[in-house]
Amino acid sequence: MTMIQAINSALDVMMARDDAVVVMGEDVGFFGGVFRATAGLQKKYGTNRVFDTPITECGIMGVAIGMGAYGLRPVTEIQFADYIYPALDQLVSEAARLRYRSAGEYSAPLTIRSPFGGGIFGGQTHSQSPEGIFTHVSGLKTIIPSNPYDAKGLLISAIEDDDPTLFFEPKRLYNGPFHGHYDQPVASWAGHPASAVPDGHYRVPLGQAAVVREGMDVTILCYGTMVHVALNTIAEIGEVDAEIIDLRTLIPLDISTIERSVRKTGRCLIVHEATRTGGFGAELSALVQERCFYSLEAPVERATGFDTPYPHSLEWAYFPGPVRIREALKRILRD
Amino acid sequence: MTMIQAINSALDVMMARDDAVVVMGEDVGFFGGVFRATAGLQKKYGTNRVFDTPITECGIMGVAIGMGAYGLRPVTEIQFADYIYPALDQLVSEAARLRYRSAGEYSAPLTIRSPFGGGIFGGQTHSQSPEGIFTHVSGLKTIIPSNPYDAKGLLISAIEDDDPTLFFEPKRLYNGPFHGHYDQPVASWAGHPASAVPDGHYRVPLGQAAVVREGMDVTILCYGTMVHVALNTIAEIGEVDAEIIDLRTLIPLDISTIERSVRKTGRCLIVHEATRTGGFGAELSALVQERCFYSLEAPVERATGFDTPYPHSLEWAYFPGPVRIREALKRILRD
Amino acid sequence: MTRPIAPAAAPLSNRPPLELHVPQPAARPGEEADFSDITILAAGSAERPEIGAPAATFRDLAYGLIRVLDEDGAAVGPWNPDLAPETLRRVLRAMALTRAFDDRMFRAQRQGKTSFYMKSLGEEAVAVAAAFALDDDDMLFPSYRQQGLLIARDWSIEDMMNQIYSNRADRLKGRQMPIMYSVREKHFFSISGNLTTQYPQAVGWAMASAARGDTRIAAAWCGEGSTAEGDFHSACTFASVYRAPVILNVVNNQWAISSFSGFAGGDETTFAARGVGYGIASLRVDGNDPLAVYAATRWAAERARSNHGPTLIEHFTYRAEGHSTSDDPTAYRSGEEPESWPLGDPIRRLRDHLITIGEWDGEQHAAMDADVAGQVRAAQKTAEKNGILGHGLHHPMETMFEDVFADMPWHLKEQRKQMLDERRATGLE
Amino acid sequence: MTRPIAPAAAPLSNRPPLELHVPQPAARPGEEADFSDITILAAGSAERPEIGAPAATFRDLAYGLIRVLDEDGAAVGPWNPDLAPETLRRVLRAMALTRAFDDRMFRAQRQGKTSFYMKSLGEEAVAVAAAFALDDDDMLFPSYRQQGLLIARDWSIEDMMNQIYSNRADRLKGRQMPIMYSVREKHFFSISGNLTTQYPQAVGWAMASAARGDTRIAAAWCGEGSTAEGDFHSACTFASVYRAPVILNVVNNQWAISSFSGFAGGDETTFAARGVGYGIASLRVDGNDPLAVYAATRWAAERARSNHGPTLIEHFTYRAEGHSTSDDPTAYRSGEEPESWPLGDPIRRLRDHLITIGEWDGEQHAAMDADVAGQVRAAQKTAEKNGILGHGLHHPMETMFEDVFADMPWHLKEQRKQMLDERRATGLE
Ligand SMILES: Cc1ncc(C[n+]2csc(CCOP(=O)(O)OP(=O)(O)O)c2C)c(N)n1
Ligand SMILES: Cc1ncc(C[n+]2csc(CCOP(=O)(O)OP(=O)(O)O)c2C)c(N)n1
Ligand SMILES: [Mg+2]
Ligand SMILES: [Mg+2]
Repeated sequence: MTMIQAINSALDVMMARDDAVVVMGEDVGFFGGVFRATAGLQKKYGTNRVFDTPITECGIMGVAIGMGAYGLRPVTEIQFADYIYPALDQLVSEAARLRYRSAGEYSAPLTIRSPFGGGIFGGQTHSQSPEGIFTHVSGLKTIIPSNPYDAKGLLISAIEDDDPTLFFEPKRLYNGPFHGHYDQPVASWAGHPASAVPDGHYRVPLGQAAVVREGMDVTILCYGTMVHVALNTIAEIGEVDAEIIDLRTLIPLDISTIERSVRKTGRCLIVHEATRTGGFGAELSALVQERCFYSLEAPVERATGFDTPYPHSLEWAYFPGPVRIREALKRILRD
Repeated sequence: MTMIQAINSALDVMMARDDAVVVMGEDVGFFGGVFRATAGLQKKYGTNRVFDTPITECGIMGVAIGMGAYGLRPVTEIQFADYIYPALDQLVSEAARLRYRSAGEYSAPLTIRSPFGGGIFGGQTHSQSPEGIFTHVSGLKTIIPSNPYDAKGLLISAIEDDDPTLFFEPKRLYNGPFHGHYDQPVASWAGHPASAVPDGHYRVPLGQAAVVREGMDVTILCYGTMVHVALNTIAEIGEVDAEIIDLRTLIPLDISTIERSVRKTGRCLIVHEATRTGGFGAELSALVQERCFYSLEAPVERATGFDTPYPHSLEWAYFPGPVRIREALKRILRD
Repeated sequence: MTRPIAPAAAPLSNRPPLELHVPQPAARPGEEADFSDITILAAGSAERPEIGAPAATFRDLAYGLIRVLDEDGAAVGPWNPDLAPETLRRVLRAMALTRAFDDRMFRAQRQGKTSFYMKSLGEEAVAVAAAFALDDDDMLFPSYRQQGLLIARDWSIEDMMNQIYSNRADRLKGRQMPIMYSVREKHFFSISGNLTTQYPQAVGWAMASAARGDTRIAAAWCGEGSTAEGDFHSACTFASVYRAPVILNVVNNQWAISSFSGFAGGDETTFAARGVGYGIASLRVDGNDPLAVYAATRWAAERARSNHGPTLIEHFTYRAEGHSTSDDPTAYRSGEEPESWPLGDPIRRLRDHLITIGEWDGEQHAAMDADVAGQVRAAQKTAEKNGILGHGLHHPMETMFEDVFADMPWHLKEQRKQMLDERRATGLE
Repeated sequence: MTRPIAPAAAPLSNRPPLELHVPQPAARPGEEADFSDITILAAGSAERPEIGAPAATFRDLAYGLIRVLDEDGAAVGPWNPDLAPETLRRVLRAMALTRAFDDRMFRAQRQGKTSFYMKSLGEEAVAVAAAFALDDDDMLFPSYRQQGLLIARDWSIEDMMNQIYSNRADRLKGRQMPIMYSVREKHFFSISGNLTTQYPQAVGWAMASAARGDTRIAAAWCGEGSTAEGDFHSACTFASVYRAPVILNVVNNQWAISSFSGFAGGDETTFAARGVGYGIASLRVDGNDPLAVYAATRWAAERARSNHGPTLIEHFTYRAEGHSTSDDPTAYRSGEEPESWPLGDPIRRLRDHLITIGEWDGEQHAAMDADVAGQVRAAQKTAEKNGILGHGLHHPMETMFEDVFADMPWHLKEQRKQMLDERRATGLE
């Protein structure tokens, strides 16, 4: 399966298992979503459970919260993560707070799916990686898969989770892994081990990272698209024995896997596509040095998107690709 | 002057100097604001320049952007920082991006004033410190004063700045400094050196921190209310010679003052009231260890609010007060 | 840099300059209250459409005023709900209890027993009569000023006080500001501090109920000032598109903190008209007339329950107190206004009606007043045994870390330990 | 954990179960186009109120349809703007140029010369006729589908192409997706990718103009789907409260990507009715009738300029192409729809009118078509000399760091250096 098919399959499986699961969002019904993630679901489960919505992200979120309070388990799609801001108040002040403020009387078992990240010439409003805003908000869980197998298993876990979960889908990976070279032909998922996705129900647990490459020289913390870029860059460099960790869930974070690795390697590079300042990389850097200070042999570094909007035609210079990673590794491994 | 009077004076001075300055927000007109920050302005400058608005933060921000595009210089009040989320899309997708996306044809010379922070039994919707959301957004400047003199000088600089500035006012400091002890009588600004505020126009430049206490043992990075809590805690402890830096502007950050200090002390504590994970303290911690790694003798620590909503009756246990700071310093200075 | 503003363009023609219209209330402090712009239609004069009539056939109701109780205390016209005297007395008592409760809790705040309070003085009918018109398991999404809903549903006022005091018996564990109740048992949603967020939530709940083939409907309330929020619009849009079984109540009490209704658009049209904009059935009701509120709510509930979709109801009323304990209303409005409100007081009006129809008298009323006051006093005494704000009787500090998530992740466990260590370090725990 | 959903409550009475209404368009792929639910009022039948008439006196116009051009190509009724033939020919030409431009740029995208394009096929009148009705220095806050505004204001199509190609002559430095123009010189605001954000901005601009005693007004456009966003509501609220001199245009082209107008509430009432909800003057106009669009816009502009406040105009039209180059409309709607749209094509209708009044003929029309096609071709050739997307001719990479702020702070300077170092390390710079 491609990642988009795996996501579709997760929705299908959960809708079949639990009739409280409903799917809603702009263009998700008859059309099946602008990226086809919900294709076929309305036909199969009917308009009571899969429906198009008015174009109001704030409304989608508020309505989903009400449905959750009734007892449903809504899975909403925000068409692009760049358009999640109108929903922010409902998400932050309501979904994330409901269990707390009602001392458990009410909760918001929502899953918010949203394609994010750049590399598709989407310009500044179809390319953003806003996860750093949500990881700062107590009460929200943030999940980012990097391959079809994880996408399905994590999405199932997210839907089954009783708290609001944000599920950001790296759109650059929908149809194939992306190694960071714009100029090379587009790869496909076919043949990739993670494209072997079971048809049925399975979970990838929230809060558990995956060590996708073991190594001794340096720990690379990454997620989403950057997992593939990091893996490929290390393969290209050849002589660096990096341990690459795919975080998969940002909140709650798998801190013990991170600590174990950094204690072993003594060096750490954090890679994300989001703008640098105040991104989730800052939190990772703070945590690593707070907890592994005496093992560190070089500063923890960040290879990230720049602190500018995502520029349409210059995106290849914006994107934290192989060169940015390589240069950062050079510095980290220098001393 | 108290801090609220200093803010009022800054608005008054700027309205008198520049007739493009307009003041708008919920209850800011006839009533002069729920905290009285805009008292007297409507009477003096008329309803064309100082007016109440409908209760729609998204509208306030959008309308202000349009006014800015016309050539005005709007100063908007968001009644509590907790209520800024409905305005987030206009702020992030519009104000922060306008200069960039139009390559300088249009800009958003707005100042967004908003009382923030806790310690007034405001519960979870009148106590938040959301600055960490905005410091992650490229194109926004974030300013947080800690005393009347700075508040006036920084607000004047913010209004004169041609880019959108967020001006978060620590409401716990409006009428007096707060040293972190809930159980002690409320202090007043009278007699405090920073309460000597000139009546006229002056600037405190954006992007410059203030070293409010020089010291050799450890650098404390803080802003807003926490400046007073840190100062007082160090005074109470007695034997720790801390260098305390009031950041004043978070973006753009005064990195050289920070670097100089940490290189000297070799230790660093970051203090803020906002929730810990992904707060601005994470960015500070990352920057300090990236740039001063080889000077650090202990992990950079963070003393912050917890990753929960601000709990009404338990706020004294939530607040990063003297004990939290003291305990962190103990750890930092141990080795 | 301060740069000069772009000067107004030289007029192309001899056009007059544009002017900004900034609304002004009829009276400010020191001025005489002035309600002369309010048109009060006669009780009984509004038509009552069939439950299933298309909304487009009765748009006029959004511009009129549904009233049942006339000046002589008689119930008149097609909207008269013909309630049994016993029901009327129960409505009266719930309103009186709400008022007594408000009075007491307002004073408790002034006595320093808690941080904050908000009255519903003068608006008791809006909540109480609506609660009577709904089914007990219809779901309520209130704002902070419908305490009358809980009281009308016979919820424990002692429990409400525990919440106000954030004491050790507060089911919300001292986390919420006073009056931000949550009572699942009474199908009363957790109140939010953020205005109007409950509106789309109510619509979502109603849509879920419809999708499941349930029979329960939802109702939401917000103030006229709060209609300006984007959530109001998204709620109306969803309600209209999916014909959700929901009642959207707008409590137009003329003021939003210090801002009169003109700043929410009240000078330009009615708030009921907002509903017309979406093709939603819309009623404008005398909110100080408990029978009119009851009748309109009942009509809307039946309409929703018969799959005819949502109704928006504007309750035209008056906020007779300050916004909350944090403001002094005489700083921004005529001090006479509360007394001069032309639609009277809801409790007095229902009392007069009961007396008019021979089902009540002054003595009974005085006895009821004494009784509800005693009930409130007794509840307060018990509640205060569980503590008042800031006096030590509260939930254990570590409960602060519960309920952020269903399961506590490691970082919150670490922070809980840190907090307990801090308390131990200071000898507090 | 998957837990069972709370079962629908056992009905209290013998009530019928609730049902969720989910709107359905009249036709889906493979079905016959069906516009039978559209009532087309006769041209000339709508009344035309005085410029200063109170909005409450002509609410009906929000439910009607202002049309000027009748089936025989005659201009009839009180809304006939009586334009000089020369003006009509200019409107016609601007529409034709817009269409030719769209056609060419759509193809350029298909040829891989850029990443994205959006046509306005069938909706050209909405933008072009409005531009003619406004003053040249009135401020425009468009959505992404009003390229006709720029063309009608005689802006350089070559400059537009440079933007579409993100080439080295692109004044926006290659930062924006294609068609997100910004042309301050033509009082055309920077287009946003986020729907409806321009609406309150337009109101704010208009309020500023009013506050300064200026004479210029503002106009905004959004699609019918976009009316659901909260910004739409805040814009209408502010416009109503302050009587802002602004024209709020809703382009109801029946579709929002794959969602038909029912998902924005179009089944329940008109989009012009939204304005009625705020007491705003509201007109519903045949958007494929350039004279009706012109007349309504002109009326609204005069109203605004005489301090009578805002007008909301619904332009009833049809999106004859896909949403953008990214979708195939035959996947979600009847393939026949574009051809069967009952209100015809705006260019054909104006052409027929000019012919009817003897001011145009088929030959002239063919010549004009050839001429605009040539103009577009020539512009494209010049523009492509400055580069097409992804072929090296773009702004220097380091321009990426400019304009984030007026002055570049240290962290962006450091990042700029980092980026240049990276490029040098790979031998790119
Ligand atoms: C999103 C948001 N913005 C602002 C506030 C501050 N605030 C609290 S109540 C209020 C006035 C509300 O007035 P109205 O809706 O008329 O309700 P009323 O108090 O009259 O019942 C305001 C501005 C808030 N709580 N939430
Ligand atoms: C805030 C936001 N949400 C979603 C989108 C994605 N989107 C782009 S155009 C569009 C449909 C808009 O339809 P309509 O308003 O009818 O305008 P039209 O395309 O028909 O001109 C959507 C959903 C967006 N750009 N911004
Ligand atoms: Mg009110
Ligand atoms: Mg459309």
